[in-house]
Amino acid sequence: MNAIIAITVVLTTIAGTVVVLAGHPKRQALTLSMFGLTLTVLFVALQAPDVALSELGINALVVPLIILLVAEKIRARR
Amino acid sequence: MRILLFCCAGWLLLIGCYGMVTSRNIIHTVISLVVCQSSTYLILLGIGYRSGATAPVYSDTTPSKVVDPVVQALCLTDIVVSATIIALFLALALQTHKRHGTIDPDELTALRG
Amino acid sequence: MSAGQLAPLVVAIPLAVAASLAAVGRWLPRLVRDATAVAAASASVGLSAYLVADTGHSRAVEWLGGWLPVHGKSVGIVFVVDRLSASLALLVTSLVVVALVYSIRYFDDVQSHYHVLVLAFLGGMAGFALTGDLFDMFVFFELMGTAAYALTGYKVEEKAPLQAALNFGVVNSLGAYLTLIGIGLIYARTGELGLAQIGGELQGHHADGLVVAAFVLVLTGWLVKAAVAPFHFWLADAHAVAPSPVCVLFSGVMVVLGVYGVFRVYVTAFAGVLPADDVRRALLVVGVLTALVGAVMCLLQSHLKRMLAFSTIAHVGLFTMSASMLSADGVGGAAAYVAGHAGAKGTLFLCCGVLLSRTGSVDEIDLYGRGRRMRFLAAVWMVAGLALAGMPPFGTFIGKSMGEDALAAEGYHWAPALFVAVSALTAGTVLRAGMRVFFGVGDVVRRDAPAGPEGEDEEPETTGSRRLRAVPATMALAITALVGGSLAVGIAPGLPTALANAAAQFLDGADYARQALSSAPAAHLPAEHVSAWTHEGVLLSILSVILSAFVAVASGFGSRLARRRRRSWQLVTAGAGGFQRLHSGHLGDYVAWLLLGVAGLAALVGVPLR
Amino acid sequence: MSRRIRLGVFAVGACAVGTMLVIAFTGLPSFGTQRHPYGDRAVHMSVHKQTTSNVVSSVNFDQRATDTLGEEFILFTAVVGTLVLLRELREEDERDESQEKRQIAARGLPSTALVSYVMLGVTTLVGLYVVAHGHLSPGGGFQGGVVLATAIHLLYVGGGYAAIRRARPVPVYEILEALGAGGFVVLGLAGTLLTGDLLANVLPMGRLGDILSGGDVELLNLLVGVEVASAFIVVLSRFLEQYAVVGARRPTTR
Repeated sequence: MNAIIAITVVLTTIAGTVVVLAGHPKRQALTLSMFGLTLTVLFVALQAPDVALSELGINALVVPLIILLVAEKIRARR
Repeated sequence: MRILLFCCAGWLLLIGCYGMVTSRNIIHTVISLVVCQSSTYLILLGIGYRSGATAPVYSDTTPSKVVDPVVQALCLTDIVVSATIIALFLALALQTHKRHGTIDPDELTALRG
Repeated sequence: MSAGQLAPLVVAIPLAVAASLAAVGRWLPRLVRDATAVAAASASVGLSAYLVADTGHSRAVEWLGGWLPVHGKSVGIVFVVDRLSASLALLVTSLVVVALVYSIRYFDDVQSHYHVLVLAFLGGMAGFALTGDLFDMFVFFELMGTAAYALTGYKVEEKAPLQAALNFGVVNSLGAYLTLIGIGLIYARTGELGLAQIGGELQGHHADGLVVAAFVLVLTGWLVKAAVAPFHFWLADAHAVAPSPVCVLFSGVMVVLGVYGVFRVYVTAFAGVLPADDVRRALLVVGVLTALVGAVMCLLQSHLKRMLAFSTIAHVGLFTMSASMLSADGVGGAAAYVAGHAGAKGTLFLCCGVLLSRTGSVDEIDLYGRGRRMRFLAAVWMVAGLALAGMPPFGTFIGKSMGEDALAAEGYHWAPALFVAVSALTAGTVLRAGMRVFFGVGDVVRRDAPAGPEGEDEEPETTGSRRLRAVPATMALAITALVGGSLAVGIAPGLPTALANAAAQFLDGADYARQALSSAPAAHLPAEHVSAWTHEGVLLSILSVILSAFVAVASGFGSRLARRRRRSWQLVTAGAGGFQRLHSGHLGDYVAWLLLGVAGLAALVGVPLR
Repeated sequence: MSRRIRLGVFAVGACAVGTMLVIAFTGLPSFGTQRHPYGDRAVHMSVHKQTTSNVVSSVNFDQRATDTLGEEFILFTAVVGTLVLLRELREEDERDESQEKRQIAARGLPSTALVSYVMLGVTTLVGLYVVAHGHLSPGGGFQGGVVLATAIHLLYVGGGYAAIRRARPVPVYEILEALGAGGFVVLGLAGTLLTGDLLANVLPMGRLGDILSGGDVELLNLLVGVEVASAFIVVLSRFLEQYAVVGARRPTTR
């Protein structure tokens, strides 16, 4: 179990770093979605299915969607 | 394992802050804030973990070893609620773009001095 | 029903009314919405007043949901109300009533969202003051934050409020996450979330890195809210642009709740593990820094609301200094100071609101002499300015005098001088602005570029966006109530004694735990008699009033003085300009300063323990 | 501050905070520790006194229900705040109706429509299941609400903006959201009236494992589900509207 947790922790950290370093908001929305997925897996590994479900719905789906909408909107206004 | 998990959480917190400090785009700032926030869940759930235990849900009434349910309760509401706060910030970013014509923090100059 | 069982209603009633207004408010006439909101806030005022009356000798304790502790251990959340927290709740709720009354003639409010936000804000602030659970504090902290961000950005048609709300929101959220990490760390060590339970587990242990880090991180969130330097940048932005009645709440109570949180958490949870001397020193340093930064920046402003915001920062520094003595005098003095300051500062903000409605500007340079006809405002402004200087018999005088006593009693003999200097500087600036605006006295400054936030037009905040011809009765009533309140705090007989005793109760962490966990009867505290009317106190206050008049004249005629001594003046202005440029409105700067502040605080608390 | 100075200040602060965190982490109990006093008490209470088999729900909606009340109102306030911030301003009221219609018509393809309608049905069912079983299995009002809100927006993929506007009268959800938050606090106040304690349990407990069991937990769960679902529907609709309608018009020059 610990090995799975360790691997997902490292993956999550990498994914989070990529989110921050990604330049454009649209690319960030996609990487944030990936980051949300790795976190979901990590939370499942940490025996927290309730939290994993929230994380999946929110940071893997809803928040990236809103970010995409806002980024598109701002691009359209330019 | 302890050091790995928590130091990774600390790294996420600081890299999120780095993102906010160097950001050239308010949306990017807000997303970096989301990364910072994720580190808090990592820390809380790491603290509540118990080796060899299952999730705190009982399929029948015989109690077995389960992980700490309290930290999970704290996290799961916070995740959902924070998403709406993030939405609030993004709404602010949208209006900022409408009024200022830019969302680059370096070019937002309404509050100097 | 016991007093304890009523305590959660202070929070629950406004929240219930907020939800109902959001549901049906769109079909109600404006008057009904106003009345409902005022009635809900007034109900909370009544309940808090009852709690103040009831908590003289013992605390009101309520285990929510009836989850009483078994053998001192519980799974529930507890509200523990002592006289100080009840008084704070009373101040919060009363100010909300004043703000709502003032807002009756304030902006177009579609679907009563404004009322909903203010009531939710009230619920968050009252909950933060009354709860005895660390994570619950965090929740209510976030609730008041969320309402506050939205209220700051309420005027979406202008540039500055949007940027300010973002700065405020992001910096506060980051502070909140650090607090949550601190809560996690302390939970890992003690396995508890209640303040009293954490205190019990930590009692007598060695203060290692984890405890220090947890303490510093938890404090960070509260200090960001308290706008203590170097976490203060967001405050000046937010207070300068939020609607004026909301500023009354921001300056009067929201920042104060941050200071309250710091001391509440230290006394109940960490007092058994971190030595008082260590924490006192750290908070005193922070307080002095904040007071100086606020006072200097205040002097440099010409935008009236931003000026008042920096004055609030300076006063938060003074409250922190006074309370950091951790003595009955110090904390009680801070409480009196807070109440007196809330009245005086609230008055000034409401005057700004009226000025904005009548002239469309809140810049002292633009408004030069344009307030000559506004007799009522002129009188109130100057009186409130003098109250800010600590003129007897205003509440600020009581607080300032008690605080100076407390600091001197601990051997900090330089502290009263700092109190005098800071209150003279901030009050002098306010008086200077008053002279310019209402009497047309002082230099006429010509400038090329508009300075300060929002050089362009500000929209008047009143209904129908017409400019007001006179001060409406509701606004005059609200302003009068605030000045009167500040005065009443000063002249109420026995108030210093009552507050000092309340502070002694607040500082007794062991008794807090006993009452919270085993509903034991309160320890009998020896009643102390305190008077603020000492010779030194009165003399120092008169001195600060005289000095503030001097500051007002000197800065009002600054350019004439500058002509005589060119060389040294240039140095001063260059230094001041550099200092001012640090307040850049840049979010990245604020985040960098926040991290540096956490590091500094950790060094202040942690290094002496090695 | 210039970019370089800002980075310098950040670097100093971040190094110090990082050091502080590492020192703090070495003081933590070992990973996977067996000592969780609060957690054990919560499990004990949930199993022996309550009839919810999901301990997390018991903590959320019963033992620490006040936290959830606060969180509910954060959600509620944030949504009201978003509505305030994205409200239509006077100058934007003059809508360009024709452009709006064109924008609406441009969306939606028949093949994706069918798939998305099927998906909509499935997702809605999943969402309802997750909400209704919150006291028994992982999930509950918070997670189920998010699923339900996402489900409705699948319509956008299939039917375009017009379809979603029909299925989603936003004011109704605004009111539902307020009622969800209000219901939570009203049920809490019922506790005050009946037992004296805010948020005390007032409903019959039922039998462990039943879908109608757990007393207040079940009802609070449903209320949270209503609130979260409507909250996200409202928020998403506002952003979608900004994107699809307001964005189609020429940018306001100011």
